[in-house]
Amino acid sequence: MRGHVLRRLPSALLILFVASLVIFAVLRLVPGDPATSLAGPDAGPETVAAIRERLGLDDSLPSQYLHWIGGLLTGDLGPSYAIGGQSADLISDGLGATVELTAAALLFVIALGTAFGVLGATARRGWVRAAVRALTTGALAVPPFVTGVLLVLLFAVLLKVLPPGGHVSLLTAPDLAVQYLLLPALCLALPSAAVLGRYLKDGIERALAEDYVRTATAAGVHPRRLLWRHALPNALPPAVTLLGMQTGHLLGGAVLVEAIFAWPGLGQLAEQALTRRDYPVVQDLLLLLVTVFVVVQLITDLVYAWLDPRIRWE
Amino acid sequence: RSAVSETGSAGQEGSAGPRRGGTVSVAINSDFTPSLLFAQSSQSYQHRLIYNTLTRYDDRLTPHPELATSWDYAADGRSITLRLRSDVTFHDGRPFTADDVIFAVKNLQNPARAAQLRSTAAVITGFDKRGDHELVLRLAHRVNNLFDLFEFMIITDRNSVEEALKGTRLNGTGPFKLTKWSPGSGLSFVRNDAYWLKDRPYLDAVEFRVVSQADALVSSLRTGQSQLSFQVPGRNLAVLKDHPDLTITPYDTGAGATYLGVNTTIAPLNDRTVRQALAYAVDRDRLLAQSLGGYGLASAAPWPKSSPAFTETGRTHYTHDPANARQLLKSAGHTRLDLPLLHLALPGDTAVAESLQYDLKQAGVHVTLQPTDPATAQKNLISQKMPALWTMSHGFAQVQPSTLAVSAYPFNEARNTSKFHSAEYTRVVQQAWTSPATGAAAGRLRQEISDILLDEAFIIDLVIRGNVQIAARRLHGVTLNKFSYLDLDHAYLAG
Amino acid sequence: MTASELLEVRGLDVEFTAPDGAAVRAVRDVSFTLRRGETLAVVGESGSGKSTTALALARMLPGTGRIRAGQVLLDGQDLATAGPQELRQVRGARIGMVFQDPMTALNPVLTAGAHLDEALRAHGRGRDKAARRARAAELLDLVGIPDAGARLDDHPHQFSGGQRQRILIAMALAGEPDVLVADEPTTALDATVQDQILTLLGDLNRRTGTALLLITHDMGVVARSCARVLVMYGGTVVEDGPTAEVLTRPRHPYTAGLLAAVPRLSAPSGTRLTGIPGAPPDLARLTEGCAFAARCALAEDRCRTATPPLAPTPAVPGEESGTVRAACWPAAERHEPLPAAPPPVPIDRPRPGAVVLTAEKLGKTYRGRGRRGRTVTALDGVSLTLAAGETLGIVGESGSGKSTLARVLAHAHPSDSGTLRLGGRDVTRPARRELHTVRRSVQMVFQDPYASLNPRMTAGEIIAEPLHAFGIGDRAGRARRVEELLLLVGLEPGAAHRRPRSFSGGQRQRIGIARALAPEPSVLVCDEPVSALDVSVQAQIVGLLTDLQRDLGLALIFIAHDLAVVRQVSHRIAVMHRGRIVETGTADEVCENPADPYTRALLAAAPEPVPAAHLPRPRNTQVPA
Amino acid sequence: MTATAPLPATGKRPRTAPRHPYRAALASARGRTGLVLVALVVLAGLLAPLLAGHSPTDQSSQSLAPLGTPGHPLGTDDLGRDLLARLLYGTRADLGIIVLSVPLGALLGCLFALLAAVHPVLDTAVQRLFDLVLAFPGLILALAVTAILGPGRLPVVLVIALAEIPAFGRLLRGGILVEREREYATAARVGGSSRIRVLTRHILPNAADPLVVQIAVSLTVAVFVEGAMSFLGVGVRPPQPTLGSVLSQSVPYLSDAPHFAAGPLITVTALVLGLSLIAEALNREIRR
Ligand SMILES: Nc1ncnc2c1ncn2[C@@H]1O[C@H](COP(=O)(O)OP(=O)(O)OP(=O)(O)O)[C@@H](O)[C@H]1O
Ligand SMILES: Nc1ncnc2c1ncn2[C@@H]1O[C@H](COP(=O)(O)OP(=O)(O)OP(=O)(O)O)[C@@H](O)[C@H]1O
Ligand SMILES: [Mg+2]
Ligand SMILES: [Mg+2]
Repeated sequence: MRGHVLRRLPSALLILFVASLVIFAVLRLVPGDPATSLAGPDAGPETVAAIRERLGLDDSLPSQYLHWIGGLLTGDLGPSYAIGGQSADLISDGLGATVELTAAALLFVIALGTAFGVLGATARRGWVRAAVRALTTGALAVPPFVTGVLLVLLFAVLLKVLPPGGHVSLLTAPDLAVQYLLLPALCLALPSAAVLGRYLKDGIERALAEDYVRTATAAGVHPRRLLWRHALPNALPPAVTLLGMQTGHLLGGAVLVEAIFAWPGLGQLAEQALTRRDYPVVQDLLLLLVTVFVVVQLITDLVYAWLDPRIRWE
Repeated sequence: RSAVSETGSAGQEGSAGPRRGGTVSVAINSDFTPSLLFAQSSQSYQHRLIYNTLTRYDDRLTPHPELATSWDYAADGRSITLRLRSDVTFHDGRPFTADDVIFAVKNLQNPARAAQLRSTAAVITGFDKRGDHELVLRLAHRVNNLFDLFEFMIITDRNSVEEALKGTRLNGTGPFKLTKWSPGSGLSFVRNDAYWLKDRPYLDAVEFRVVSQADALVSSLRTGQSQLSFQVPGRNLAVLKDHPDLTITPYDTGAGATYLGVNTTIAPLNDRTVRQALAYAVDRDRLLAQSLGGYGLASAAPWPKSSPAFTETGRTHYTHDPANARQLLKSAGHTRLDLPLLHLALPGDTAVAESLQYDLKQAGVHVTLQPTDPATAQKNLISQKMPALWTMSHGFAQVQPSTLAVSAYPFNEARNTSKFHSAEYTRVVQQAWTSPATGAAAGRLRQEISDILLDEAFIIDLVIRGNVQIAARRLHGVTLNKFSYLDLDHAYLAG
Repeated sequence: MTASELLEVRGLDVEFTAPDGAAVRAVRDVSFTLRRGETLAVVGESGSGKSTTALALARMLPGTGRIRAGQVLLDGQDLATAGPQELRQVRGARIGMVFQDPMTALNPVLTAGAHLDEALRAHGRGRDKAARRARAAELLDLVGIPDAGARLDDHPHQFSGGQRQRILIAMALAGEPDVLVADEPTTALDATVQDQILTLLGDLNRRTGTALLLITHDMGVVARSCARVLVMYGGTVVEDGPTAEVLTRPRHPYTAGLLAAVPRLSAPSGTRLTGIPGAPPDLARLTEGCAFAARCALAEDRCRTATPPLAPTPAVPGEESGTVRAACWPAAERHEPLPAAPPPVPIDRPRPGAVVLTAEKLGKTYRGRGRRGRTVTALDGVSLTLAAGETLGIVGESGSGKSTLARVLAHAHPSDSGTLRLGGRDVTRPARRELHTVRRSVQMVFQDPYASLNPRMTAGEIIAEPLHAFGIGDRAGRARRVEELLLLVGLEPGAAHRRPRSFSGGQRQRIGIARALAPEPSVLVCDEPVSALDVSVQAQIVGLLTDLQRDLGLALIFIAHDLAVVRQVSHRIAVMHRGRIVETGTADEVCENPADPYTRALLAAAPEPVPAAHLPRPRNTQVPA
Repeated sequence: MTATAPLPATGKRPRTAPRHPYRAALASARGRTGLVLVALVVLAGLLAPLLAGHSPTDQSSQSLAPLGTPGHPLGTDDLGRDLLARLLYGTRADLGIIVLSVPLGALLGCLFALLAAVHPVLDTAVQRLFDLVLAFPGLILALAVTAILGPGRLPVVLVIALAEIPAFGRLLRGGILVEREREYATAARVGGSSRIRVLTRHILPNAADPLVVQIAVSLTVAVFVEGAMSFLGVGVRPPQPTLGSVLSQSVPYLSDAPHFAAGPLITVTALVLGLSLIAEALNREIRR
């Protein structure tokens, strides 16, 4: 396993390097710059010039890039241009909230996705299958910005059982935090859960048609065990790969959901930093997301190998 | 514990009188930006909680004492003597003195601070300290918007200004101390027990909660999670109107105005007649009703009702008249124009742009919308790279009318986005800014500015928007100053 | 019904619904009984309904299958109408099943131990986990897996095919069933492993008295393992009786045909097998009458109009009457045995010519995945020669490197070492150009007729592919050539427009042969062209290859693991073992006087289909009354 | 030697030549229902100019008219535009986007996958490229692309296509790797076919099956992305309606005027349901 991780390391580093170049280049291609954003709508050229000077935007692009990377390598993510504070602090603040949200959403994805998949594939009653289909279709068809508003209307405004938005850290007050977490996590999770459910349903149906299920049936194994012990473990490995990709989507999709639920996470930070052209924050943040994705891919591979004994790391 | 009852507005209105205690949660749609501390940004609500200003305008723009107790203008208008409160300390305990005022002015003169009133601050060329609490400011020339500056200029601790600009330490003399700024989620304040105004403030604490999404903002108010907000877009206000626990209070001071900007260097918009045609083509009332939820004042001139420059004839100088617009276009030799229109790619701005597009089309002006993200739009705006038409908002009409033309970039006589220049406009603006005239004479000068603005139509004002305050019914005593600094000195939660 | 009758099937009818809605009557009116401790074989060619019958016993029909009529009585309890709960109690506990393909019948993510554990807990055998684990180890040991306790935690892919088959048997035994139904348990395995499995089943039957229902299409297996045999054709039972009787004196013409098509190890090289002409009936459009009538040489008019019942046949000399039943009108009246299968006909074939292909010290090693992957030496210094018009047979157990050799010879893979000469030219590592010309003269027929045809192309396109590649003819010319080739391999020209899916295994193999013949090669490498086929089709294909060689002067390499077939078609035989050729010689010599111990082992393991003088070693003393 | 009857012995589907699996899938009940749903949506889009009584951009002072208002069967939006017209033209715009973007993404993904099949080094490069594209958060990418290119259909199409490249590419690459090891591919090589021909004529058609299913899935995703981009203000240039933009405009009125959102929601649901039914039917048929 260590060998596997080590073998993947060079290409992972390569991705990060290329990603850093792309991020840097794309940001400079986007019109508008931090100085004009900071100057405000009524500023004159001398104000803009003064700010550019202060931020070091007059330097050549390669030197700006090297400055950024150099800072990263020495652990200094640099100051935020437009938002205020240090980029590292902003990101670590948002990271906590985003990790909570993504992790909770992931739990929802797994729980709902498994339920959708299992029920969709095996439910005897037609109406259960119809309901599952309706739910998965709805989850894919209704975009999160509508789902989110509807969830808030229902649970916060009408029923008054959950807060409409905001964030309390799980570390400070877990009981409250969970209530704040529920709606955004659900909203974020629904589309991915539907995708996972479809995938699992397919996998389970396929597995149930396999010869080894017939073998187990012939041995008199109970249908419930056929599903959980024989079919599901075979449907899981590919679903794990999907889940790995969906984690990327969850991180990315957080932009919308965090806005709707006033969730102070990385998505909001990214949007804010991008609209203000806060170069250091956007750069650090995107590179972090790429890193997370690369790591998640690696974990996915390891989990896949763990779930599927035919694959070995050596 | 329930996260709902935790923040819910539990009590009904009981005793009517002021009461100590309680926490007010304010929903804001964008976070505090420390680097914009000295510029007018879209979010300055916390300024007056942490800091004080020298004076404070009332509704008729008469200044009242804050940190300055009294003032005397020299007869030639070239200097002013300020007497300052002597019982004021900063949150860290350091006493407030004249040096802090000197620093505040000099600070605003620094271009890097991007202060809109820098031109006014720059007029102050000399400082004579007479003891710790009296100060004479010498002016390069007479200006008539000095109190705009005093309303705008927050008095910060001169020793920690760099930290303040990073958001790490905000040390002021105001009624609340900032305890924590969590970027992206909000600000927390606690009562300043040593506030110079005795027995104030009533509230124990104030929370600012960042809720960027309009719908989320609405939900936060509806559920009682927040008790106060000024940033619910007009379109979203409808659902709050009948809410039993909330009151909606529009301010008619006009914190901003939606306008249609015209680039006067692009043919045929260099022709005044064409610009006037555009001003007739737009249906301001419909815009107000449909895109802005009915909160605001349809007006062809930039002035809100509270402005000394406001006149009803100015407001209705242009009204919706497509026939007239077509007629004017025809007289200028056009039957159909195709022009781009830039707008911010935000839901509210897009609705305004769509509305304008339709109106203009009725007059034969076919515009292509260019939704643009705010940063790019800003860059185009201040580097004078706007396309033929654009729509945005401007501020500064709520204070002295002359401030508009010297501080609000769209109207700046020397350099504006419309690239409009006229010797006449420059003369009138400079005269209005520096003239000693008062009363009717001043009124005439203001009228001249209005006339030029209306006649030249390089900025076509559409709707004057005021702040709309949505507050919990039991929250009393909330006010805003002219620059939308939230003043909670006398605010209290009843019952 | 006597007390010893354990399982009685009466008038079983099974139907599938084809995707176009038509009813496929896969099993029709099947009746038989199985007593405690009895061994019964079910034989018949592919598609005759053997598996379907077996699956119907435990009500495990796949897809659209359903029992339309009939009873399956297990100790008097009718399983055809039992509820799911009852069925679950029967499955595994009373009827154990072993399925055909050991590669797919085990769950890849569960360990061997987990498989057995599942089977044990399904019927509450073993009180707790530890007890079940101990029992699982015992079972593995019972089926002859060495070091059973340690191997419980291995996953299926870590076992060989034969071992997997044993695990399946162990699973079936876990519930201590009264009946063991084994559906072609050895078809995928080579002779030596097959021998081990059959011995195991026989021992079990003897020791535990478990009744055995063994499905196969291999007559040798029947002769070796079962006391009674049931012959199926077109979904019905056509003959039923003691193995010794049926195999030596078949009553039904189909049985006789089947037996005639079985190659005998004793038959000398250069003889021809007789297949049954025609193809099996379409089960979706059966008409009245005997299903075999269309292919039967002895058919009479009534055979085509009325379905013959399965009735006792008159005794033939030397036998008690009524022990054999057959569903055949003429057989019911005939007292003399059917004419014996004609003795193998020697065919005249030209003498081999000059040497065309020489291989010297070929070596090939497969490297496993990753750095520390296992390496397999598949070819270890193999040398051989092949002359024009000659057939070189290559035999050896599974995994001995036969396919690898074929692939290297046909340039499907390069060899690692050694040299390869074609007509004197060194073609070991040809350049791209040269490779192209080499391929024109060396072609290959692949082992698996299902996998080696592109499912998306029509037969015509597949056969035309080499013509296209070698630029032979224009469009019309190619079409004509495809037609010729189809006729040459015994297919209708109309077949050109159908996709592989709509052909039978034998027909697919013919398409593969037509493809290989298209560029008019001088050498044809045939990798187990008949292993996947049943005997009657096998006879057809072998006959075809022999004819082609005679007519075209081809040099043939014929790979198989069945020595009997190889002997029949080859001039010379090479025996492979672990990547080496351990013995070569003329076909008859190798089979009659094997020099190498491995060759002898191979010969010994091959089951002889018909116990001419000596009847199959009877494992079971109970003979049907 | 024996004569061979044309009848197959394998017992699969003996009589008629097998129908192409895609056709069989579309003929199944599931496939047909899906087809009808998708066809309805497509027709609505295609016939928008005939079915809509109004221009989708004409405004009036009659804002937020309810369902069943004379002249406006689906009511009007906040700017007094006819919702039926906006729905129909919005559907049309979405269809225009997805039929461009998904095939574009599929094509590029497949090209990359083919490239990967050429050499192991290229394979690694292409794989890392896919990882890179996947690693960027989609909506951030959308914001950046639109900021660079300016608003309009092009960035929407590009963003969707970009997001689809790895989906198709990975799928096809996996398929090629599997199919390449199949016996028929070796057989084709031994039969003398060139590498290119083996890849394009033999391997591709067999590796393409999952792609067909993926197309149906991707079309759904494309509608989803369009909606999200509209919501972020980086979608198609207003006032041109799209399903996503109508929906995002309706959000402030969800509690007061729910009919505003109903039209697009129902349309998208029908499309998603239809496509997933088709995908399911194809899946089943291909698996047979
Ligand atoms: N799932 C199914 N759907 C439709 N028809 C089927 C199905 N399974 C089997 N059949 C049909 O039933 C008939 C008998 O098939 P069965 O598998 O019992 O044959 P078999 O004798 O076991 O052949 P083999 O030796 O090839 O295993 C075949 O003609 C086949 O077409
Ligand atoms: N592509 C491959 N990669 C790794 N090992 C392989 C590969 N192909 C074959 N082998 C191994 O090489 C050995 C010889 O295999 P080969 O297929 O030549 O045997 P065979 O005699 O044809 O067997 P069978 O009778 O089962 O067809 C086996 O141990 C097999 O596992
Ligand atoms: Mg079978
Ligand atoms: Mg082989």
